[in-house]
Amino acid sequence: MNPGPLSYFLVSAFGIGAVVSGWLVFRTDSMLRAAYWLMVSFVAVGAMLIVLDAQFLGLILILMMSGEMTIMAIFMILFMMNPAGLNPMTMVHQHRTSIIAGVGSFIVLAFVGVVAEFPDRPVPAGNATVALGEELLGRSMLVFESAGVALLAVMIGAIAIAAKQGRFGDAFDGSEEPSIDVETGDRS
Amino acid sequence: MTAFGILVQVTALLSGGAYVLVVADRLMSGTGSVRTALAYPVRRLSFLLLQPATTTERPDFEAWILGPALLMALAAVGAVAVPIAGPSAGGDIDAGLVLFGAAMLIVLVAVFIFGWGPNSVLPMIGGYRMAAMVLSVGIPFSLVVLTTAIPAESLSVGMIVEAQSSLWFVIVQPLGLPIYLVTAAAIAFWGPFDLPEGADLAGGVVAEASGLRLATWRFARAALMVTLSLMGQAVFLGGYLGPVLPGWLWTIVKTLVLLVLLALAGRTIARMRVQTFVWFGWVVLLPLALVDVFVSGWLAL
Amino acid sequence: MIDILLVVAAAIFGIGVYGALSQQSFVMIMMGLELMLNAALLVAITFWWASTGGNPAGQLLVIVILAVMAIEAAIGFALVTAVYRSRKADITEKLKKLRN
Amino acid sequence: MGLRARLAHLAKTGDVPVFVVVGGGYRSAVHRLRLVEGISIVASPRHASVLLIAGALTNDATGTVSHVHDQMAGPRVTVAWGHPEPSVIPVQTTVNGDVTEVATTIRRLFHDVLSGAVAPEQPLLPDVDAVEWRGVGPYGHGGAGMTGGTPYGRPLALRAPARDNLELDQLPVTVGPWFTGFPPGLALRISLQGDVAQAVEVAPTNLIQAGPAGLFTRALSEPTPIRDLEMARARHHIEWMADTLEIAGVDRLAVRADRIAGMISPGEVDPVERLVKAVRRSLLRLMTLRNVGVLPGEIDLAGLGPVVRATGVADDRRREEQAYRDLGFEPVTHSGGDAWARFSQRAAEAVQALDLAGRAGDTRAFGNGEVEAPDGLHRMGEPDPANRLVSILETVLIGSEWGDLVTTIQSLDIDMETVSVGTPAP
Repeated sequence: MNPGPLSYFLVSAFGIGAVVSGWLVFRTDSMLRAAYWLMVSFVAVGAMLIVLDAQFLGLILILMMSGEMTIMAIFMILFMMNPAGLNPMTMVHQHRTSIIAGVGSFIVLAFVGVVAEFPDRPVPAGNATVALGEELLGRSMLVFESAGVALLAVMIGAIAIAAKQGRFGDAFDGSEEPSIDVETGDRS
Repeated sequence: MTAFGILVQVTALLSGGAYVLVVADRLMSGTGSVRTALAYPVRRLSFLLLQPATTTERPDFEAWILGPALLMALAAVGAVAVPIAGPSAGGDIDAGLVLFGAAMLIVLVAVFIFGWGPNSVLPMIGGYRMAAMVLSVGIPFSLVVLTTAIPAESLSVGMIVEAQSSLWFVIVQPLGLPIYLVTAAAIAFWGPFDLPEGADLAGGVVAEASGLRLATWRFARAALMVTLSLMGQAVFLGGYLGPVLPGWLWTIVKTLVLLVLLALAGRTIARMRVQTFVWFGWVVLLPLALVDVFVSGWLAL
Repeated sequence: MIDILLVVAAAIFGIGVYGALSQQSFVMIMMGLELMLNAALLVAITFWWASTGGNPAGQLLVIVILAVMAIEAAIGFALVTAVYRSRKADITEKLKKLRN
Repeated sequence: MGLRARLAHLAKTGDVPVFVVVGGGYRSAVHRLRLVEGISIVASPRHASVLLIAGALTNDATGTVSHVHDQMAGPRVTVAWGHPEPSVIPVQTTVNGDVTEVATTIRRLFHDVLSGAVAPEQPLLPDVDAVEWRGVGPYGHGGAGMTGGTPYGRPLALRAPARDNLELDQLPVTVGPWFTGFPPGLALRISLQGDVAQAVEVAPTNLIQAGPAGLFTRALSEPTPIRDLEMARARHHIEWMADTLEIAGVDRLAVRADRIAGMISPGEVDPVERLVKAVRRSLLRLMTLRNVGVLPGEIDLAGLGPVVRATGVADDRRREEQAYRDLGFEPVTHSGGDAWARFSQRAAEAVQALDLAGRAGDTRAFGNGEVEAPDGLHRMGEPDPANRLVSILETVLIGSEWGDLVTTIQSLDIDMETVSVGTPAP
């Protein structure tokens, strides 16, 4: 299959959108904005999936992320130190190492992606969603079911970990205040 | 149909439906005559357009502006998935049902950022309440909508309507429509589930909004109700199928029936508490929706 | 086309790596991880689309990645809650000693 | 005609959005104003064009009323109704007449301000931050010491355990005194975690100037016809029901209750009973009121009228009045002590009051320094029951979700007219 110019344009546009919004996640100081920039990044990738004929997966990704990112935002409001919204917050460490690691992994992966030759066997015309459905409930049923069971186990496990009364008794027994004073420690 | 044609069609449908909804809601509020109710939307809109926008102390302006715009866009995207006039009349998307579901769940984001935007406590609580509500009913909502795809063997709304030519899914899946209507009212934060805009929050997410911002938000919410009714009639009441009248007219009639039903429920039932609602979503609606899925799946085998 | 897609995926992955390493807040670290998974997802679909002749197992892989994302989020938040409950810590610096 | 003029022409025939600041002696009058067609009483000043100051306020109210005034989106005008000169903030017009007159005035001013005949009012207060801004940049990013101290010019939120002992930030806010979910004049300082109130403190306020002595106050010193007393009681309870229904989101029934309150006559219990049936059909109990606002057992409720009778205790001063005994009076009680019990209690008392008023003839009662008013036992020279209700708020509201908090306060029927908490705010 030969993608038309429209596909090129859409993929490039959404691609730039996904990268820029992904970058903005770590550039904003608002917890709400960080969570929703991440969602925008996911939505852009979802749109790219739709352009690449994986309609169902793209939409499912968008559907999932809207809920998950709101939960993210609420957790950030819960656990970050100032819930009042747009308050200042620059909290980074080992900044230089991180930048090097990020740029390095980008260069390596992009290099591999551009240089390496991949077989040219495009998706045949037809309904990819139907094919996926038949795969899920046919040959790969075990994988699909395992994912379901894993999710169930995680649900139970997550509640057990987060609940006050844990497996080893009350979460407060044996706990101590952190020893490092983050207010004065300048380690970035 | 061209993209422009679809745009015109959706705009007309959403505006007309929103007008009917506002008039019906006004009529059921217990004050005023039919005459004033009919003129109410126009007069109200004129007033809001004259009202200057207010601001609060250090709001998140982008979020506050984006909220209403996003809500409106989501209503339109959801409406695009539904074929209006007939099988060949365009507007039919391969995985339309999933598109609709995704759009409706992002409503949460629109309401949350709209409540967050003004940097004020009552709207913020409104946004939190919306999160609690949608996370509780999101799963039953998606389940009952997607269950209609089982007998139709397709995720396209057009195919689902076609599959109802012998019998509407409201009869095949008796649990479907009631659960759908309840969850739809919650997603449009309407009726007994208008928690994010409750009187106990002095308007909640709209407590700080005025002028054009309020007008856009009100219109977007009414349009969202129209979209939800439109999808409800398509997947449960046979959409454009019907004798004598043309298909598009059937669509409109059935949409208005659901719309008025929701408006009536909104005015006659008291607002639910948040805690009760969360319990209701997880303990009542979710198991019922699962029963709906299992029974439909079993029947389809 | 495939070049564009892979470069985009690499860029998203790089940003994810940067975020996961540089952030102090647990929730922000999780955002970095999510971005990396986002890139993986895009790569999987790219190869499925371009190089597998439409083998549905490629789409299946994406479903598995989605499940992994959900699991990561659930376990991550549960651990954040548990750690916060016992140590009042919400950033990594407060957790230098993992044992009491 | 320009677009603006055209819009103004359309808008001025529509409803007038009015925000009401209710002062002493005018709660009942505002209920009647709500029934006037073309007047729409709104919950947020942002939505209003007309600010109506109904009844008397003390001079302490100037600050808060000015805030409300400036929050209005405009074009705005202020009307005083039965509010003595000089008023707390500058007003356009003062009306001393009845509901029709004030409604006409409001409509006329709304017309004039939209068409430009009257200049819209300017803000009363300077537009400055309540606390000095000390952040860097538009959102205060990048200032130093951001993990402690007072960025944003305000202290960082304090942590406190939430319901399951997770220590989370608290957001301290002051809500009131003109928040429509609370009784007029009541301001609360609330520490919020999400939408849950972790700590509640009644802010010192003394904003409402008591109106002329009401019927029940006069009954303390002189014997009063039972018919008048019971009619007043029924009207009070029905208007309270209207407020509750409005907050619960069933405006339709709230309007109906207001209508009934305006046309009750002795002995005619039918409309009220039908209203109660309609309320039952609205699922009010199931949806909103059940198990909300149950008062802890250690609080002494004696003398708190319907609040104590809703817990099953037949505590009623009327039992000791010979005139009432002759009418075969026996207090109604309900069990449960939650908001629904209080609703049923007041509904039943309204019906009972109408019945008593129908049979009372010209008999008189009270006049000996004690009287059973709608909100409880009033004693000569002692503070009203509302003072005690306000003092228990800080205990009963802790841990409530926001909606439950509002429902609980409403279910206690607090009238701030005779309450003064602490020293007035400077």
